[in-house]
Amino acid sequence: MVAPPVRTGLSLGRFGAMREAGLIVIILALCVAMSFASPHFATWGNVRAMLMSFSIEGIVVVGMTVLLIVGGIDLAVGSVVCFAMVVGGSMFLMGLDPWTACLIAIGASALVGAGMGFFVTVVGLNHFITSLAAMVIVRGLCLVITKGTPLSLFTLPPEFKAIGQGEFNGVPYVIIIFVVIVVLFDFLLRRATAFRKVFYTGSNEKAAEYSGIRTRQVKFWVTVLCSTLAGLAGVIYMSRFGAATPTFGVGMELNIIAAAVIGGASLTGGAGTIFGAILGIALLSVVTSSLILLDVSVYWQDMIKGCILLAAVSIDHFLNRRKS
Amino acid sequence: MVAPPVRTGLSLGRFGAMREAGLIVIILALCVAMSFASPHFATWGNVRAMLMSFSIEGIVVVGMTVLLIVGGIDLAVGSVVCFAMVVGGSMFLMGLDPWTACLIAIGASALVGAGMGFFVTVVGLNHFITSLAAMVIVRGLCLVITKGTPLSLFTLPPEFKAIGQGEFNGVPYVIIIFVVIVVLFDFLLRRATAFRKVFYTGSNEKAAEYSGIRTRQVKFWVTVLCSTLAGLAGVIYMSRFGAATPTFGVGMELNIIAAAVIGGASLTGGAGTIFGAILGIALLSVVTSSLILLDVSVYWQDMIKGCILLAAVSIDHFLNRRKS
Amino acid sequence: MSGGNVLEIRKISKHFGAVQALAEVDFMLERGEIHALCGENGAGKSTLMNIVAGILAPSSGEIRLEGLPVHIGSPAEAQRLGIGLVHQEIALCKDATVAENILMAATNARRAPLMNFSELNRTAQKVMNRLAPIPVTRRVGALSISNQQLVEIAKALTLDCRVLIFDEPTAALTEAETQALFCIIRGLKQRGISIIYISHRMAEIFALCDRVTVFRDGRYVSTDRIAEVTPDHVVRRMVGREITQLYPEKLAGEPGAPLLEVERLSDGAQFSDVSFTLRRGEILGLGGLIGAGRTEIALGVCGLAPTTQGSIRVDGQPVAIADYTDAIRAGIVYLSEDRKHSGVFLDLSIAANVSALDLRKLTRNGLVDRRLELTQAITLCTRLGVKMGAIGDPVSSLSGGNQQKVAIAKQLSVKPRVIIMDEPTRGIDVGAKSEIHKLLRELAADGVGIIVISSELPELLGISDRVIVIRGGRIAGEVTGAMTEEAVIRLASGVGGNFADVA
Amino acid sequence: ETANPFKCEPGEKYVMNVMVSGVEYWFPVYEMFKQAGQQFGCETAYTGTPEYDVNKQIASFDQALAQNPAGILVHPMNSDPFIEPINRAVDQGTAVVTFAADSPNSKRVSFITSDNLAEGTYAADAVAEAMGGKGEYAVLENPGQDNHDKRVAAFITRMEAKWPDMKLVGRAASNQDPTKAYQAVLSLIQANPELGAVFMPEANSAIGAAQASKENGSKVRVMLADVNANILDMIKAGEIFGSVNPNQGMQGYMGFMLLWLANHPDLIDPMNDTARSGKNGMAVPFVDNGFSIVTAENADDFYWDKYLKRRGTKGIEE
Ligand SMILES: Nc1ncnc2c1ncn2[C@@H]1O[C@H](COP(=O)(O)OP(=O)(O)OP(=O)(O)O)[C@@H](O)[C@H]1O
Ligand SMILES: Nc1ncnc2c1ncn2[C@@H]1O[C@H](COP(=O)(O)OP(=O)(O)OP(=O)(O)O)[C@@H](O)[C@H]1O
Ligand SMILES: [Mg+2]
Ligand SMILES: [Mg+2]
Repeated sequence: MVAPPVRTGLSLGRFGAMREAGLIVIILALCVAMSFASPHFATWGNVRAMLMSFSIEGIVVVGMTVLLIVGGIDLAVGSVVCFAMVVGGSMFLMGLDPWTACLIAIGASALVGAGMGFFVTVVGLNHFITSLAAMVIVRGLCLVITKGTPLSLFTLPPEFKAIGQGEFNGVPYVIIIFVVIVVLFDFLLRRATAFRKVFYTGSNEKAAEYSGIRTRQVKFWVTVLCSTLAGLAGVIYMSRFGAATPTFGVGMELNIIAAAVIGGASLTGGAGTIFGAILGIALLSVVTSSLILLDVSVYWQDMIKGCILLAAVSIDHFLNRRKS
Repeated sequence: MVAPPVRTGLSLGRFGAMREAGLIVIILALCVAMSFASPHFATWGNVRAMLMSFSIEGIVVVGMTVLLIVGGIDLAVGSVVCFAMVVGGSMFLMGLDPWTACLIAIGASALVGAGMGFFVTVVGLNHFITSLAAMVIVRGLCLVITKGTPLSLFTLPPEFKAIGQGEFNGVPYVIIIFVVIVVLFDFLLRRATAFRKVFYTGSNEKAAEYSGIRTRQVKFWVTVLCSTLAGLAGVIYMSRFGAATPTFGVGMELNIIAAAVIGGASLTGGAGTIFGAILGIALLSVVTSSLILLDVSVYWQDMIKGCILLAAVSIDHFLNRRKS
Repeated sequence: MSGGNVLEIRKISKHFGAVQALAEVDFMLERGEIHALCGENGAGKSTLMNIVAGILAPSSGEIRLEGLPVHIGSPAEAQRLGIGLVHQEIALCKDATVAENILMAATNARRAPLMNFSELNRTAQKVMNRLAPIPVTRRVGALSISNQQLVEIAKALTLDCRVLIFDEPTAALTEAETQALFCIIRGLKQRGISIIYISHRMAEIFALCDRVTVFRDGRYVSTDRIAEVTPDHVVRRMVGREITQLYPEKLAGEPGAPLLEVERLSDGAQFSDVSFTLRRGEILGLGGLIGAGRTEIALGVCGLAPTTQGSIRVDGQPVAIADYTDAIRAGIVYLSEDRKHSGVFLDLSIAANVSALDLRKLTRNGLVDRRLELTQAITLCTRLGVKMGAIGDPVSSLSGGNQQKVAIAKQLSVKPRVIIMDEPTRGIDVGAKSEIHKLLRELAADGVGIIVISSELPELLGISDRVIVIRGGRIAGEVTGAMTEEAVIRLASGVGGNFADVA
Repeated sequence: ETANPFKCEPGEKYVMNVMVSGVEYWFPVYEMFKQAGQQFGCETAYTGTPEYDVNKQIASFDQALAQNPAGILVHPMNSDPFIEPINRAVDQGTAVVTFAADSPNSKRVSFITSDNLAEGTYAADAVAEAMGGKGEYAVLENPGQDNHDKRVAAFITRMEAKWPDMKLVGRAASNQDPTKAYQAVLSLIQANPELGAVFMPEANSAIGAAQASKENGSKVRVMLADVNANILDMIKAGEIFGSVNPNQGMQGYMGFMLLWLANHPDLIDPMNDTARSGKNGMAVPFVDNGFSIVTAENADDFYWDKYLKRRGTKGIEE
């Protein structure tokens, strides 16, 4: 009598799966169209290029999605990515070995998240304004640390650079790390008790409190998680580019949030999946690559990109509405 | 028995007044401190510079606040401001008289708003993703129209340039227009029947609908209003700068939204005042100006600015919490 | 033939996906009558009313108003046609004042470009006072749930209606407000307005209504004159079987040892100096008028609201309760009276709702054991008779009463030592209600201490072993033994012996 | 004997004003601006807004102006928006010189820059020569920023005019973002496996472009304008082909001179109509500060930190 739950016991269960189905169809349709339009599209080189281009951002998307589910938002991710690069880079230049430097950088990013978490949960500000202030402050810190000049990390040892630039059997480490994180968090978000509390808190904070969930703690730790993942992305970028630029990641936050929202995360909390969010960033990336591949005029690229985005989201919305 | 409405019958009545009181105190405190710290602060030249720096943006803030109250958000305002400049400018260069050109530009901006309104109310997308797509599309349109080069509108007639550059008894017209719009919309938002519906829709869309309010229409027109005001700001910028740059207003949206949120607008709708939002943008402006005036190292400016912002918002929050 | 009918509903069907909420139901409303609509939770009552009020579109069927077929596409159209609805779920603008909420429809219809707040407040206060003297300049968000319910009713009274629908208006009201409401409804009837009245309280229906229609499982069952049927009769039609005993047997012997001892508890505002003892195995009732502070006391005991003074002992041991998690650890759980805002997670699945209170029990190696979760949810939901599509469906797809059952299931999932239930059977049908009562009694027999806060006096007296009455945030007295409604009302309203035990 | 006329009055102050004031391009400019000021015994100050926002830059310009400096060396983010502020400054007696970007329709007294067209042209020649005059190339752009657009346009024009066998196969907007540049170059390489060079008019994109090139066998020559420590390291390591770098020091030094001269027109007595027309006889309309070509050989001379250490100053902080 009772239908078996699909994939998860969460309300999003079957519906969630459908959401993603819509996006998958759209992305596949785009890819097929592109394969006909450009002979270069369906090559391993190009697929690899597209994967590479969004895999580090994808790590940030994971954190943002969890934060959106709890009802928060983080405008500071771009700054934190940069902060991690800059802190890691300058630690390394001060003589630390790169691994320790990176750990410190990720730790510093987590601290930024803890600071935001403090203002949100203890002082009681909202995530938007807190993270906006953090965005400005952290970007300022990057300027202070670098004195405005990019740090050249040319001397990073090759075994460290390998993380961002190397491959394992032809598959870049970056992609491996990305896939591991996505699979891990997708699993945890669907199954782990701790992450279940994230859904409860985001869906109805008051009801969560009335269920004995310490919602402030949940929000705090999710805020920290988001910044920590941004920090991780930052050190991977550092390894990839062998540099730390104080202006890196400006404007990244909107792209990240857009990806999560396209993938079904709700800005009011309580809904969202990692898998969907990753499809969201993949969509954005495929569109960008396609326009370049088709050699569309730079003046028209933005416009067409925006239109495709709007069309994709509308179609996705339409497909989901029909099914539900 | 029934308490007389304070200032207004606004639900937020007295509480609203208090919110703003907190901000006013903070801004005044900053100003007094600055007058002691720098002899240049309390000069008409500096005050004029500060007022000028936020008065045109202030017009955009008005529209954004109304949109936030209805529960929406518009990430495209920066692009629309630029769009109005570019459309007005190219119409003028095509031979139209500048007034007609501006009317067309404002009309075009309103059309952008109508387009977004369509996707929100008819297709059913949310404001965030719709306006994000619009931001990209409209920016793209600006590039397409200008082919990437700024339009030089040096030949604009002086009586038109006077709007943006002229003065009336020593007070720039820009400031006069700004004050008129702010006062008008503040009044309307508190007293006009049509704008009360905006509050109701934003506070609880279902409840408003059950009362016979056509909430979709309300949301549609508020979206149009926000874009129209952005368009108006755009043509004033055009008159002020005598130019139309395709990259103008990039990143403006966050500043605008931040101002409204500092001023008490809620991202979930149902709360906000024009007066508060204007205080918000004034605060941001005073902080920026002060740092420049105090000759604070550029490396430190962003950081200090962010910290002051965070402190101000926290104090404001604290004052309001104690009073309420 | 249909001359006397204001509203005729013919063969209306409605399905949500696979769920058939209504199957070709008919319903006739005569001019100037008060027509009761009865049925179990999930029978389709609210769905039909939402269709009539333009909120939902029917899948098929026809609606006639004054004999003419009408299409009701939106609430605005319904209002133009003179159909008003008091919603089962409170839908108010929390950020606006009471006055603005009451007159929202009028504001919407106004031609004048500017608001006239003083007139608005005056008019609204007049309407409000007919029900209860709630100051109309207050923000709705600052009102308790029961006061919000009154505002919701007042709102409907301002509409210029031919047909006025009340969907469980009294679920959160006490006797006094209920009586005030009945006066108003009878007055409306005198003015020729036709009324549909939905309630699970048989006493109300038989006191107020002229005719009664029963739905079962989305189907029309019968329509009768009230004078020609008995409550048992109606219940049998609704449930399809006999409900022999409305309330379970009370505690036979003496209650056990003290379980929860509350001493001189105050919160500095809503209540003060509250002391009482709950014993093992007993069901303690908390009575009082709206706004007496019963909810606040419960919140204070559970650590959901701060207290300034007092101590709490469980099993004789003092416990420090700083937040609700501490309370749960100490074995105390609380069922909120405000289902929508603090009771359920509307967007999450039924299963996830049921397991929210104690995830630890379902956790294996840090992961939620979904088989266990489903078994638990299905067991409890079946026991409480939740009518649902699938256990994975969101709670928002349930009828009001079924949502309440899910909220109760959540409380029962943890095997607590003390259960505090605030308006537990709000909106729950007769059959399920007696099932819940039975369950509570069984829990009590197992040694659990239970506190029930209820505004429905018969229920309070029927289920409790003794009743403490709260007035103005203080304990006004205790009613034990052969408890009468009169005794409780006297204490609650402060008429007669103050602070005296009424035996 | 006459007193040395090349001296400032007490309180004579010269200000430099820029947008995105935290980035290093401006620092060498201000370093020499400051040096010239010190040699003349003038006060100097570095002002601007950390944001990339014309409105904010104008606000900072206005604020600087409110303090009545003797002159402002400004990099106007967009040309025409600065007409009114510059004119207001000139009318109040503050001389204005633009650098690196101009506001030609304003009353600014001089404009000093490296020639963006020459930079683009040189870059094109260097790339084409290295490729033997034959092959495919692409450009990354930042549409809307005037000096960047000029460099790109000049680069392409030169290729078309002088190197007919060089084929433009792709244009993409990277908007000074390393990640966008990275993605763009990866895609360009996929679409055009024979891609031999990519040009971009600024340094930020180069980090991403060079990485993309490196991951694909370093066959793509990365050519850019401007330098920073990271770019220099990559040039030295051969990961970046080269860069054209404006002579920032001359921009600052000559910028100061132009301002100072404009403030002291009484020092000269030219044979023209300046006395009658009331024009400023000291006005020099245009100065080209030239540019350098940075390659592996000379890269060491362009490190800002080494330069600062060598000079022993505190950079923009004084
Ligand atoms: N949005 C929805 N999606 C899916 N199913 C729904 C939805 N709304 C109602 N239903 C289903 O329709 C049926 C009828 O619900 P309805 O709310 O009309 O019941 P009701 O008679 O008012 O019950 P109650 O006494 O509990 O209020 C229920 O089985 C419910 O699960
Ligand atoms: N959120 C709130 N903000 C301000 N006052 C409140 C709030 N909630 C309740 N009150 C007030 O607190 C008092 C007690 O309210 P409440 O209705 O909860 O008591 P109660 O005895 O539980 O009544 P009920 O029978 O409705 O459950 C009332 O005066 C009410 O208006
Ligand atoms: Mg119902
Ligand atoms: Mg209560």
